[in-house]
Amino acid sequence: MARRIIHLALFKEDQVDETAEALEALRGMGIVDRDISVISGTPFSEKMLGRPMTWTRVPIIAIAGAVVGFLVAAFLNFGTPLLYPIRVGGMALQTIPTSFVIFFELTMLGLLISTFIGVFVESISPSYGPAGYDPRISDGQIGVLFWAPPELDPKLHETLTGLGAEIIHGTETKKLWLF
Amino acid sequence: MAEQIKEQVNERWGMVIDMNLCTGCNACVTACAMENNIPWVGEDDAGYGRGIYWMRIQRYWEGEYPETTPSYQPVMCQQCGHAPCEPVCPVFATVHSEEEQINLQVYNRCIGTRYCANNCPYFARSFNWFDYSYQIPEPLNYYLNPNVTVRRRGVMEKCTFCVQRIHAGQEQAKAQGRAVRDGEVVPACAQACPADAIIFGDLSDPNSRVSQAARSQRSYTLLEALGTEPKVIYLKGEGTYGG
Amino acid sequence: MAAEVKPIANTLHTPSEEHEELREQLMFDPRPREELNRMVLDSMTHTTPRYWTAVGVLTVLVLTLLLGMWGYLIFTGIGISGERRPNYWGIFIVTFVFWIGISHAGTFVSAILRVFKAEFRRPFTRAAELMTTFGLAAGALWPLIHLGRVWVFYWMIPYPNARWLWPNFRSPLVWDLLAITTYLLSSTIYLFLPLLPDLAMARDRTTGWRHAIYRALALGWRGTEAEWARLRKAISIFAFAIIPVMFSVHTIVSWDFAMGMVGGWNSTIFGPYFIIGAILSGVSAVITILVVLRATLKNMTYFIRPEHIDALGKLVLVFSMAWAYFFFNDYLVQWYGGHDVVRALLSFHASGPDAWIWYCMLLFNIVIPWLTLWNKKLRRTPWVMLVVTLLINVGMYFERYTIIPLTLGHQRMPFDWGEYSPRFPEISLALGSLCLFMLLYLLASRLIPMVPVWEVREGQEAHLVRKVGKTVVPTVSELD
Amino acid sequence: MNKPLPWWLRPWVRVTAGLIFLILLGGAVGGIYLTQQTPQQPIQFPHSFHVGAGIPCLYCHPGAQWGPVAGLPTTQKCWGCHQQVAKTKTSPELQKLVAYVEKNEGIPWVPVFIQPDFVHFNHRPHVAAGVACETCHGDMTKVTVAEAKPRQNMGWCLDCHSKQPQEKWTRLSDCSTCHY
Amino acid sequence: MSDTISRRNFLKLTGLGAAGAALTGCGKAARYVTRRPYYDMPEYGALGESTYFATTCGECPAGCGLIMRTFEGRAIKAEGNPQHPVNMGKLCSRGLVGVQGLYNPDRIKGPGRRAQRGHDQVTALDWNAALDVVKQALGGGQKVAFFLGLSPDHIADLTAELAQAIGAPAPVRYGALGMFDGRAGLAEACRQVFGEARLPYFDLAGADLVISFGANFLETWLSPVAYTRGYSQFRRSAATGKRRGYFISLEARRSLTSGVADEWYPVAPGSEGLAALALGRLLAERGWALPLDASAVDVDAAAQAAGMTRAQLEHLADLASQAAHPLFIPGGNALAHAGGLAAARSILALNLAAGALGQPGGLYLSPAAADSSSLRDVQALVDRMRTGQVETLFIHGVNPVFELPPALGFTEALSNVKQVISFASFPDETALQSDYLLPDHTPLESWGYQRTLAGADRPVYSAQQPVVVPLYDTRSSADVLLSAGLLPYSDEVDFIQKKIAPLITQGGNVQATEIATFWARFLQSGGWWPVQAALAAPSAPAGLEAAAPQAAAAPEGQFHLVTYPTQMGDGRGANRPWLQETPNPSTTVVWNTWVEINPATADALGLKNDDIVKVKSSAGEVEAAVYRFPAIRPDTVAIPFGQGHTALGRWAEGRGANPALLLAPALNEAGDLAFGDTLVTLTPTGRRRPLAKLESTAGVYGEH
Repeated sequence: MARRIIHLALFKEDQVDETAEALEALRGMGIVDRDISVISGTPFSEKMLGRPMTWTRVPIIAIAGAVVGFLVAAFLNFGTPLLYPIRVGGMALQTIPTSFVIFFELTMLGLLISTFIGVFVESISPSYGPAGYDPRISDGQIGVLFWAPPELDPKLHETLTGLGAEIIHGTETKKLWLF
Repeated sequence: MAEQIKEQVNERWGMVIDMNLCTGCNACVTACAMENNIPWVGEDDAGYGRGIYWMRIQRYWEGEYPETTPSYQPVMCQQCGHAPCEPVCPVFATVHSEEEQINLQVYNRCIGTRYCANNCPYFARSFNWFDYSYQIPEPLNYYLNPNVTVRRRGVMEKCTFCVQRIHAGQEQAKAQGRAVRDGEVVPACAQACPADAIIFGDLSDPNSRVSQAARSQRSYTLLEALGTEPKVIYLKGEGTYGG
Repeated sequence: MAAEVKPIANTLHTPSEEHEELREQLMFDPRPREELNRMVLDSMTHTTPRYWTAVGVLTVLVLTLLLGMWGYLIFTGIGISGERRPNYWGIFIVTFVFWIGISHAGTFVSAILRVFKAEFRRPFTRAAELMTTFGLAAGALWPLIHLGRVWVFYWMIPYPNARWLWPNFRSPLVWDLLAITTYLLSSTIYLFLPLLPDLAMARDRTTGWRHAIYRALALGWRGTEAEWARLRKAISIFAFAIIPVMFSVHTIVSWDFAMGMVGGWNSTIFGPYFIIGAILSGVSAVITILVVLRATLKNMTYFIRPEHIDALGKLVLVFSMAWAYFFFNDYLVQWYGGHDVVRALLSFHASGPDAWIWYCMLLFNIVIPWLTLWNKKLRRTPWVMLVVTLLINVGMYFERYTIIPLTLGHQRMPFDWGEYSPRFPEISLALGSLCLFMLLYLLASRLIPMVPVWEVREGQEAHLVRKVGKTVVPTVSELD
Repeated sequence: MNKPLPWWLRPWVRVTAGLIFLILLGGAVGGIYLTQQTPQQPIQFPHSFHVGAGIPCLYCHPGAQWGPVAGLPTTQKCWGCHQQVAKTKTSPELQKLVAYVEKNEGIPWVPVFIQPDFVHFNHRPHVAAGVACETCHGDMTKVTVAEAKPRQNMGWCLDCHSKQPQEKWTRLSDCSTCHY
Repeated sequence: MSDTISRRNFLKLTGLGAAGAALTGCGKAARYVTRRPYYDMPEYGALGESTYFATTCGECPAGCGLIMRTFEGRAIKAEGNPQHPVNMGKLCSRGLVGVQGLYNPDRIKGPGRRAQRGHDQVTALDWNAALDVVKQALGGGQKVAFFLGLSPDHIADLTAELAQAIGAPAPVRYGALGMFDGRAGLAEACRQVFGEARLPYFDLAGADLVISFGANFLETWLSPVAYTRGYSQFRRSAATGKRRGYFISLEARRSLTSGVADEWYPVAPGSEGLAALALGRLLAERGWALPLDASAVDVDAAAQAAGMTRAQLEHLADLASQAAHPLFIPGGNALAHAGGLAAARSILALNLAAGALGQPGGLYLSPAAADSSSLRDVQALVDRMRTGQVETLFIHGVNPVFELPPALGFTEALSNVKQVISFASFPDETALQSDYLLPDHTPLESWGYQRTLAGADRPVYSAQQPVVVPLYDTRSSADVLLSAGLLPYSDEVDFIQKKIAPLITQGGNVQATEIATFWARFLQSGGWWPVQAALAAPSAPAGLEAAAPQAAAAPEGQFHLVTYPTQMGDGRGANRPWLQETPNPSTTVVWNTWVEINPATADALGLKNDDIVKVKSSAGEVEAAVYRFPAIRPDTVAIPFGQGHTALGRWAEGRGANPALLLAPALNEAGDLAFGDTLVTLTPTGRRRPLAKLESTAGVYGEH
């Protein structure tokens, strides 16, 4: 596949409506949502921009982590006393009331750590949308990144500048993280 | 020989202290210290409350002059059946011995949280605030008992019912292919007690001297309401001696 | 400083008179994101000789008072502290509980207010979360300092060793270890997640070593929709999950005492009592920190307003009342129960040689807050709030002091009653941990954006005029 | 542009840091190694030869069958046999023994299998239970001067104890069996 | 002697350095301790097995039997000898810490010559040179004097023979414990009442009522372990089928002994004899045949002087007349007064009237004559020293510079003695004033025997034998004295064997036909004693005169002083760290000296616990911290004896105060020191020094 040029349309931070319109226009030009990604310094919900819902695995990873934590707790509570049985204070080897504490803490620990791991892993795993970045994003500007065939260039230019955007053609995909 | 030895030993060691006989002379305290390598801590630390005493004689005064009467209560680790010190230790450094039915303190496992000492209602535990035994000058360390671990700083210690003597007694009995005799195993305090106020033995044997004394109508245990099931039983008050 | 910046009047709604107060609190004098970024970065990079002096002094103090003394403690033994029979726990544990308590409110303020969508939280959540993390860092040292043999502390950690001997999961100390680990990790992550966009912002505007750090920490943040969605999801999981964790932590800390057989400790309400106390001390500490930040950090007068302090002051008042309720509950029940030991103990608290501690506790935690915090004017005067909140923390320290060494000293055997007074090494270590906390905070204030810019901006943008019929709806929460 | 290297990249910093690391590592490794080394014995006693000659372990270490300590042979015990052994007069190693006998001194054997201070080990029950010497001490037919078997730690003890019948396990896993 | 001991086959253990050295946890030194072997060691000794030796405790003159546990040549633990008739397997604190004396790092490690008295500097001496010094000194004939302690007896026997051989005066034998026991007075009272100057033995075990007049027999008096054993039997009922014994104590201060009394009467110091006499009169009224005429005693006046009421005395008389086996014990505090002898006589007469002589529950006389001297003899020696009649003074087993009241002038008189030869094992105060230090072995390293005077119902020759090889270059004093060749004994063991040889024919626990076997069995069983209780029953009395000593009340502003020995014994215990750390039973104070004051008195003087108070008597003054002692007469203060050393090593030096400084050298009729008559004033100094004590210092007894 030939390298496609990535375009970046930058909108001012209060131009949310214009952004939404621009997205609509791009779709009208036959650019599918998959080839567009919106980057912003402020969280806008997909609804606001009329974008399809994004999908994340973080909750599933979190729940998986919680289950792992629960199982670890079960092992520590009920498994380890059997490995080297030691009696203390006249208590049974495995006590249920105290186990609640361990269950709770380890489940929570599993949940919270795996939530973070989920965020981390998803953050550093490659994304399929158009890459590209501009520091002005963190100044609150809204960027629309998209791949477009070269023949659409004039049309694009006209439409987007008309909405008040600044267009950067062929933004370089700067390395933003360590790898 | 090995076949004859009963493998399952189910002694339940216990102690009876007759308060009517105790004169409060503190010989038991010294005997305990000499047997168990208990270091002295010196005047400053002893005065500060760091003295290491596996057993101590609590002296209370009762009454107004001239009826002021001291009462002497020897208190050591009560070897509770339901020991409050045990479950709180995070690393199983103080555990219940299934074998001897006493409370153990494993010095090398102790990390020094001092939780057990807080939780002991009898204050039977002593902490090694410094390397007291390490400071014993040559050649005074020659008398240290090789059968008892010398504790270093940062660990808790307490009365063990002279478990090294219990083991020696059991070992000897086993080597000779017999059961431990009543009175064969005595801790240092009971051995020294000039008034013979301390009786030690196997509570599971109904005929042992200690069992007979423990059945006395004069018997009580310390802080009975706490439900710690102590193995140290005190005798006090009127009544016939010995049950 | 803030006055130099003009509001973007043309695009944003001009507040009407009757809403002005509310809007100021919600920072309804919005400024462009670029401006906010600049202000925050400015505060991070702006260092004065005074700052470096403070850092230098604190570093020296941490090295000597805390690390040096700890080294000395390890090499000589716990005996250099004032602990003795029967006060086996002293300042070490008092300070531990104190820091864990402090670390509560950071998360409490941030998570609870986030869950309840309390808008005024936005500018200071970061400051509060940082307090949690550093408070925990300072607090988590104490169980280690306290150990008689700290070099084998890892025996408490559950790991399979050659002996198949695991920690005792029936010991409250192991619960403590797990709870604090959980809390420390999760509160650090909870600090980190909302920080991502701000780190990216900082990454874009810095060069050199700062850029390297931010680039590494920002995890390649670009601000895509997917990233935002992920972040929102993760933050909401955290905000909901961390609250019970937070409650469990201090409950478990209280169980260190309540599980025991010590007279005066074995109380069923210790859990909530400790939590309320922790929140009281923690929210007070947030106020203290905000007042200090506002006075010392550049551009903070814009972000942190007296109204924030006012709102938090109300919280403190509520928690002071709640604390008083729990204190009375604990006291009355123990007293009425009539156990000799406990009664002797309670009268010892109130009449013993250290009774002044008990009275100061009541004065600082109840009397002073109740006398001052009902007054809006006082609540909005930063220095008054500084004094009051500092006193509350002193009072809470005294509360823990009363509960730990003073209670341990009077137990069931009068022959072994004892008094405890801290010795220099303990005081030095306690001050050292305070210095550590301050040092970490000082350093962090120049490394981490102390204001969550994107959240502030999000709040401000959410307040862009929304017409619902003929009225103007000012808050997002009402909008939802 | 020729920017000056940041300080942490300068060669001398790196070399110094590397050296410090190596010294610390060397110290640690050396320290551990030294504690694991088999000590020097006054006489290079060839266990392999004696065991090969059919002398039972308990002849020289008789304590193992009746007490906690196996014991190290006295000069008399060595001399009891060696005064009749012709080689005693010729071997330079055995001349040391002769010297000890003449001076009427004991041989300062260095015990090799030493448990830490807080471990109380008793040979007798182990011998009585039929544990062979080589189970713990290794095959002495292959060893000349006694060598400490590494890692005689608690896990090692328990490995064997846990293989015992269940009814013995209570006693064999009891902390006070070894620690008091 | 050294030839004899080589058979013992011990070698000092230096390499292993005990468990303490093996503590470092890791490192070559810890894991591979080089064990220096004990050549010719019996094999069992090298196999981690303990070896047990029977010997005799040398910590006090009571002569309890010890079983010393030794391990690889080290003495580990003192245990009581269960066969020994004195202690029957029991021991007191002092005996238990004997090993801390043996291994005390401050011991004198070899013979030496002190450059100047009172100075630390000692030049080491060769034993041969030292023996020459002794030989030459013994040539001095009657200008030689011996000052011995109360133990061990074989040295006393040897020196007595030696003194006779060289024409020197008989050795003086005295010690602080004897002084506090009131030994001379007791023996003299026995002589007057029963016709023989011997020490009495009270059979507590058989008695059902004991009235003690100031006898602290559970703590230090005569033979505390034996008496505690007896007390234990006395308190039991099952053993004898009688009811539990009832114990009444009359003493100004509630000592350890009075502490367990069922009734305690804080009688004024010095009034014990009066109380006994009044009790006698009341008993005579109840039909007792009192051997002395007590009819002249005014019971009311006596009761008042003693601080009792008539009703109380009547109550005592009722109890005594109803008891089957009443015992009346005259203790140290009752004897230490100007009228002490009369008091002792009165109290012994009560026993006589009770008819409890020579039978269970009664009074026996010890077999041997009390061979300790009275303070009068000591004073005579001091006079001789002062006037230059003593050229050489041998001191063994006693520390007179510390133990005797300085007012007696012993230390000053010492300066007129040309050479002082000390056999002390420890650098005590007297050794510091000596010219030659010829250290004896400590009791656990030496041979010897001790005749038990007052702790058993039978005569006992308690055997002492070395349990370890001497640690240092010390030498048995008996060997040193015998080296002069003036007596027909080859060495110490030879002497002891000859001394015990007559016992072969007397039967007893050790059966043998010739001395070698007898000797071996004698050592093995820890001594010789008859199998059956065998003590002389006292004979009928001669006519006794009833002297009622007048007890003087303490004048306003002055207090009676009670001085009593504690577990420190005669002071030699002060260098045993564990004795120092063993809490005093009554006060739980450790490591220091205190002044016991009744709280009411203390309040009147404005004294709190731990306030330092200056105690001043006509003889001297000391300072010590106040201990508010609730069970002491308000007009009396008490200071324990044993601390206040200026020498004796690191644990003893500069610790506490020595109440001997307060005692005036007033003697009573029997030649005992009337230390009970000392009157003192108290002056608060305004300083405080917290006493180290085990009991709570926080708010238990009022003070926070």
